[in-house]
Amino acid sequence: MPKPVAQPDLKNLRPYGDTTNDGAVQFSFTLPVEPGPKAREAATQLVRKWGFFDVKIAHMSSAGVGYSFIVCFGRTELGVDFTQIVVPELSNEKRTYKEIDSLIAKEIKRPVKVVGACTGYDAHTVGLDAILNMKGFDGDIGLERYKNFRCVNMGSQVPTDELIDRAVKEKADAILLSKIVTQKDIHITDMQELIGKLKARGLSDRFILVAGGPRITHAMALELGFDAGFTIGTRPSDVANFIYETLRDRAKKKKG
Amino acid sequence: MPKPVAQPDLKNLRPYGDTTNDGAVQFSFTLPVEPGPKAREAATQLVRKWGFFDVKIAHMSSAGVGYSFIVCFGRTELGVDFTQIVVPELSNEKRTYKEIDSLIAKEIKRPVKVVGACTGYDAHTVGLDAILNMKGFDGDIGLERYKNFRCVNMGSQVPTDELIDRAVKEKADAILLSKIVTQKDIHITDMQELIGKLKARGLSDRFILVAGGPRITHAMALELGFDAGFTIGTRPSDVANFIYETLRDRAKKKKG
Amino acid sequence: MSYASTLPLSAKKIARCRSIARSIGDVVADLIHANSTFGTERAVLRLLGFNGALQKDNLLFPVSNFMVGQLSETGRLEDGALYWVANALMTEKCDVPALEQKILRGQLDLGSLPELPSKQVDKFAAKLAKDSFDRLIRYRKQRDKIRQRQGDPLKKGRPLKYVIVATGNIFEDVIQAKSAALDGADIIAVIRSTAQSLLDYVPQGTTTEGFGGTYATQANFALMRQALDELGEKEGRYIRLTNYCSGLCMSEIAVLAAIEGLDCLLNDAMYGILFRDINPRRTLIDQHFSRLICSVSGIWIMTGEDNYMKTTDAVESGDQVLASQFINEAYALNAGMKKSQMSIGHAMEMDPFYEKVILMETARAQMTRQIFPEAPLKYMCNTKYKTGDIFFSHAVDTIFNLIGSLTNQGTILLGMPTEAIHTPWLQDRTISIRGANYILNGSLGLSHELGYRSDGFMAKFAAKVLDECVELLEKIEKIGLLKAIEKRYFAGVSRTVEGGKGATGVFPVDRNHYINPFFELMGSKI
Amino acid sequence: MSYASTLPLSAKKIARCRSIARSIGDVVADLIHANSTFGTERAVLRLLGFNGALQKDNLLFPVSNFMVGQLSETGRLEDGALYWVANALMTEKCDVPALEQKILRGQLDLGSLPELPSKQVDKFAAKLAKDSFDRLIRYRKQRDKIRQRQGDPLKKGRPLKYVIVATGNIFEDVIQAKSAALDGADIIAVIRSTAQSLLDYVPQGTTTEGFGGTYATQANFALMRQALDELGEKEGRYIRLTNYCSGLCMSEIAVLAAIEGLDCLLNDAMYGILFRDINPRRTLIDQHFSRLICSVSGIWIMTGEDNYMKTTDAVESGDQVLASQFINEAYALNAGMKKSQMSIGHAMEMDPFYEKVILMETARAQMTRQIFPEAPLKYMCNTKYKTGDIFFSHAVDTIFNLIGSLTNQGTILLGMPTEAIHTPWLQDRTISIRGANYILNGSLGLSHELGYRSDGFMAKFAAKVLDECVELLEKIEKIGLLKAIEKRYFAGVSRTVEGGKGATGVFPVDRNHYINPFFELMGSKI
Ligand code: B12
Ligand code: B12
Ligand SMILES: Cc1ncc(COP(=O)(O)O)c(C=O)c1O
Ligand SMILES: Cc1ncc(COP(=O)(O)O)c(C=O)c1O
Repeated sequence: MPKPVAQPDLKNLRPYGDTTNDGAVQFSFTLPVEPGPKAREAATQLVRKWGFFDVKIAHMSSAGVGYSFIVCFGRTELGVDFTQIVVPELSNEKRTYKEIDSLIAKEIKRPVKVVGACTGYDAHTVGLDAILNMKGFDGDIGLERYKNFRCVNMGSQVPTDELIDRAVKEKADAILLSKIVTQKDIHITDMQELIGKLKARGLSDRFILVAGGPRITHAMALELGFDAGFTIGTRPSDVANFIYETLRDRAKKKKG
Repeated sequence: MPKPVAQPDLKNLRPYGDTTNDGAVQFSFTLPVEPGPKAREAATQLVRKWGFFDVKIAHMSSAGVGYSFIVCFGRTELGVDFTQIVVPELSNEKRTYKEIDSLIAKEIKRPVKVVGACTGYDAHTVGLDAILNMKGFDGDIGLERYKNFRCVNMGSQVPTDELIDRAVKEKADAILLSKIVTQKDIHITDMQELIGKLKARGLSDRFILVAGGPRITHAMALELGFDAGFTIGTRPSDVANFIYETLRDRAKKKKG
Repeated sequence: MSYASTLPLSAKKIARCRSIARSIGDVVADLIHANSTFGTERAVLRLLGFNGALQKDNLLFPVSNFMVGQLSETGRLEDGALYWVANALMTEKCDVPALEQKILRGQLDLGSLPELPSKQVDKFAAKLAKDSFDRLIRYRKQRDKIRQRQGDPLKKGRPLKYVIVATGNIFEDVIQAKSAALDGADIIAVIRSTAQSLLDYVPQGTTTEGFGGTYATQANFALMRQALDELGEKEGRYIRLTNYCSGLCMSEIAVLAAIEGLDCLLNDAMYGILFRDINPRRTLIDQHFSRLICSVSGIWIMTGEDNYMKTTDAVESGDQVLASQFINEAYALNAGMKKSQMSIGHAMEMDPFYEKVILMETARAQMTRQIFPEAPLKYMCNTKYKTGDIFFSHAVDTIFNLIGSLTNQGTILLGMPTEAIHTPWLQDRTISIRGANYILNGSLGLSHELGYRSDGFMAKFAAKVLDECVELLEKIEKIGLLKAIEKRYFAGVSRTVEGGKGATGVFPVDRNHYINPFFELMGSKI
Repeated sequence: MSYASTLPLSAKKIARCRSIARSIGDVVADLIHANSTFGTERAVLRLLGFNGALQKDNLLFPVSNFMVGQLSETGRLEDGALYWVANALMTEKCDVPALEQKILRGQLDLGSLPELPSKQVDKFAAKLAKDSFDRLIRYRKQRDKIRQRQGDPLKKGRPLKYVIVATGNIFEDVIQAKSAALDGADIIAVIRSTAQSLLDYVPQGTTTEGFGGTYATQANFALMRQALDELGEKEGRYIRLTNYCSGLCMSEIAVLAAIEGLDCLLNDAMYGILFRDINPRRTLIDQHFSRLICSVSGIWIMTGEDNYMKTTDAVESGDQVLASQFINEAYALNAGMKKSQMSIGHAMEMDPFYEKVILMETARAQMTRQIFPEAPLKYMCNTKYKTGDIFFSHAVDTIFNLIGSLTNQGTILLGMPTEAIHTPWLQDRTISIRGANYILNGSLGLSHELGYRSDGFMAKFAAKVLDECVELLEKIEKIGLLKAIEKRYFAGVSRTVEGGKGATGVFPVDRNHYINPFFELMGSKI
């Protein structure tokens, strides 16, 4: 009787193709040389040098002016220890907008104010709008439609100083920053700018700071000094719930 | 006046995305864990461990029962020295079937005999047929239609011994071996079997040995003891020309 | 310009093709009437319950092979294996499991057992067959019930999504199959190990070593069936299972599939002959018995015409494909099969760089749809022209899925981006199924929205295929199917009546003594 | 069931839309008549030949900005920049290059130069304008000749394949553009650096640093044009070049494009207002002058309605898109533009997971085709719903290409598998173009093969969009375009007449003295 299949090796977590722990990976890349046996050999050596074996150059074709487009496959034994990976995760509590609204009414006892913007030259408002606008996202209504949220959506291309001024003026509980363009790490630069300017103005702990965008992770946002980071697929209620929980916990701390 | 773009670094040849020498690579793989922030972090660490930086997990979605499908991008500085790559290449001479036919008539002075087969359990005949059958491949007619080729196509699933017997019987100049299935490196095993059995029967230098198939390279075929290896996109005239040139050169050697 | 919901195809010509195909079938009927094969007799044994095995050469060797061996050595096989089993059960006064044990232990030789009066044996044999038949019917009903309870995606009237698993290891296959089903696959095909079709026995037990596929064994069938049933139960969506019913064990596989609750079987009247070099007579006889079993077990047969386009040019070989479809249909009708069980095969195998290739493929698919309106057509993706460019491959598959949806195919055999490279990885299937989900959902109703121009390129292209098919069938009728195969009428391959593997496993039956009551029980028209 | 080669759309309703759009255009005509802008005046200067620059803040600052600054400071701008240039040339008795030199060196202030008799100046100004205009015509003819000599892919009657390059570095852009063209692209769009549209001047020189795009400068235009001309010459296939003509320098970009031989420009009457928060009056005035220049230079304008579906749901916003298309058409007609130059924009921007999404997208594309039969429609791929799943993305693009082919779009803006991730790498474009080549070649003639059901889902879907568009246009006519924009009629965005960037660059002209003979020379209908 043959043995059933091996278990995934979580201590050395590797990709899976069709045999558990086979370490199977697909690559594609372009080399700045004409296709041919030499380029094929170069591609093979390259992928081997990256630490892969069973390297198969599945495809090589001419791409444009003197380039080779390559699709290949390889395997590796280099994995990571999955049991040692710890990432800060956002609260797993999923609440509906009604629940959040009534929890705010009961526990915070006043409407929550948020100011959102896309700063710098970022003109991508769809993500922020998805969180703030009535209509919301993915069937989940936006913060503007919550009874207990007051929202200011400053839109796109907002200078960081204007965002801070407005948050101060509105006595906002939270600032919502959206960063979509990531070229040359501009999202990080702009996130740092907000943190820096708040600090310079002595407002470091004044607001709950929330960032969002497709290349933002919670861990990275924390590292930069934000209270949370939201990425692809975020629903407005996730954000509402986070703001509610943070306000609640801060209130408790003050008391306790 | 800004400087024009950098030149590809052939001494440390790396992939190209949109900035010369940027080392940009696309990956996809599957991890045997549920998607989520932990899996995302694992994937990032994994690709970093493989030696890449600027790692972007572009996509992670649930695949099947507890797996995560990941698409990601990264960059590397690990390249290969393209100037040092040497691969045996097949003659670059491209001749038409008419040219080859008349060169054979002139220089070899007799029709050339070839015997072809897919050995082992390989039942993929399309590749071999493409080389041998009248119809040929990619608009290039097959060896059967050459005036000065006599072909025996033994088809698929041929035991190696039968192939050798037939080649001996036909007094063949060349044996054409096609290997398409590569699972568990069966193509290599079967290629080695032919070489081994020829040796055992004292026929090592008797035939021009030509192998072909999508995962066969000329270099690899040479290494295994063949005279040539042909891969994807081979046209019958490439093979005909190689056989003609080899016969011509061998004849010269004998004389010289 | 005038348009209609269908391509204009001559009903008269279609009828003509069907009538020729029937007559081609009649000729083969004689062959089947006069002969049986080792495979067919082993299938009879398996129907009776002889599915055990003995250890041999580190592999488990089926008892049915052993029994047929005993009978053939002493010339008893020409009476039919059933006859001698009935005789043995009567002389030994035991039941099937006990008899099997004795044989496995080497305590009993069917070939030399004393012979009881044939009337008595015949009667008992009839009862044995009836019991086995009833068992099959029970399996079928049980399966029907499960299908209904879990929810049959077939009822949605959309193409079913078919994918293959082929790791070589049944336990990995199970992971991959469940994953595929969860991602949205409706039919799982477990691909067999390279050249299993050439084995003259069915391997036994769960297996973990195969080349480009996993051995088809009863235990592997059972393991996979259970996994899919569990998933189907949880998801509320029935998942079909299929395997290959070709080669030297065609009808035995049908028995095992029926027992283990498979829903479909890749089964073709000529595939083994053309692509596996199996003796033509052997194949034609075995296919009939395999189809009887499928027919009564509610198993769809999926025919293999897609293969023809692998060794010929698909643009040119439309007539061969269509002719073979008519022949497969005629043979299935001979086995009493319902048209709704005939998953007639065809494929999208033209070079994607041909001009108008999308028009030609659509015309072909729509034509097939119209000619076989009741069949849950099996439509196969492009494979031959796939290269290692997985992105291009995915684009071709996307168009395939769309044509499948537009022309209402019964089952679409999803293409894999890595078709030209390896048997699918888990993610290849995920990519493929996600793409198909998009197309099937996004193009819902498209077939009711667009009409075909009645004097257009597509109309002419389809009409030409039909015309050529009539001609081809007429030629085949004249010279006979076996001669036609010899003359490379199909797939450009030539096979002779006496050549090929398994020829020695065909034997003439003694029409006075031979019994195989399953023919009648299962409604054979031969 | 009845089918036809077109969707049934009410010709009366289409005509009604056109007539409302014309009246909406007339209102804007008054605005244009009474005002000019810094941008328009700078464009006049550029037409005359003032395209040099001075070093400022480490960037090259255009002389045209400097000149408009001088004139505006002393209130002279309301007579038009041309007037004072003519005056200066006469007083200084020099030609344009010499005058430019003097200004660059700070030796001359247009704002304080003595004033000659206006009759003389007007006459000389008219001659200057005529010369500049003739120069434009010469450029155009030269371009026409090159297009013809190299072979214009437009003549094939198939959608042109449009791809973007956006490395930020013009030298890398050239590599990427040539590669794309070699792979099969017909139109290269060089994407501008983020927010260049907000710059109130056109940067100068070749540039290698941009965010998500490369600065649009005359030198960059020239470099790219030369590269594509060389490639086109070698390949025997003309490659079109396009860039963005939006933002605060709308009409100046048009001049530079005309000079440097660009073939198309992304140019929309409302894009800057809605998506860049540029002052509505500024945009509406500038767009007219930019279109006059495009019109006489044979440059296609490509309108930006695809953008509306990025901030609204595409299924619901069909009426907005269509209304805007009519408005864009009306404004282009005001600029004397031929319909064959109007590359009216739309896009495939529905969520690919919507049921029947392929039907809806096809209906929309076909509807647009029928309503603007002469326009080389610009059809944009799905972008908003793209995710990092590059394979799925490629499947969506494949369907986009097919719909583009089926509905005979003029230009298809090819989707990139990595749309949701980064501006395209070389291989992304290769993958994309290979896919499009397959579809366009494989579906050749498809639009002549299939008919649309006249009472089907698609027919109803398209009819509904048209109905809603009539309603919307009627509402806009009632309240006026500017009010409609304020009320979020387009793209769900609100902008006020006085708000937005560049408002201070709008000024009322002195109708008695103001001269801009280009309006007449270029055939303005305003
Ligand atoms: C729509 C769009 C546009 C529209 C924007 C309209 C608008 N008003 O928003 C227009 C056409 C104007 C545009 C222009 C440009 N774009 Co654009 N655009 C896109 C596109 C197609 C979709 C973005 C989108 O709307 N996604 C849908 C939303 C719902 O998703 P999301 O933004 O990720 O938001 C979710 C989460 O991230 C999160 N979230 C986001 N923000 C926030 C904030 C908070 C507080 C929280 C809690 C959560 C949160 O929640 C949201 C809901 O789940 C993307 C490609 C793509 N498919 O991603 C390119 C893309 C973002 N654009 C790009 C570029 C380069 C540009 C341009 C610079 C191109 C140019 N040179 O002209 C210009 C200039 C824009 C500028 N100055 O910023 C690049 C960015 C490359 C990079 N990685 O840096 C992309 C990736 C396209 C590409 N491949 O080149 N674009
Ligand atoms: C057609 C085909 C079949 C047909 C074969 C029909 C026939 N008579 O040939 C059928 C349907 C029978 C078949 C069956 C199987 N196949 Co198959 N098949 C293919 C397919 C789709 C195309 C191969 C092909 O014809 N290519 C076209 C020819 C022209 O290209 P080529 O072979 O590379 O030949 C060129 C060059 O390589 C070279 N060349 C080749 N041979 C020679 C010889 C010489 C001397 C020279 C000079 C040059 C040369 O020149 C040729 C012209 O340029 C490929 C997938 C793919 N797209 O590649 C799978 C593929 C090869 N098959 C595969 C498998 C696994 C099988 C099966 C084992 C599946 C199963 N379990 O049932 C079976 C069993 C086959 C067996 N016993 O060998 C796998 C192999 C995986 C691997 N890497 O090992 C593939 C890659 C599909 C997949 N992704 O799973 N298959
Ligand atoms: C009908 C049929 N049987 C069997 C097979 C599989 O091949 P094998 O003979 O290796 O089982 C195919 C392959 O497509 C087929 O179509
Ligand atoms: C008409 C038009 N102009 C310009 C742009 C580009 O944006 P930007 O304003 O950054 O130049 C677009 C983008 O799609 C557009 O459609």
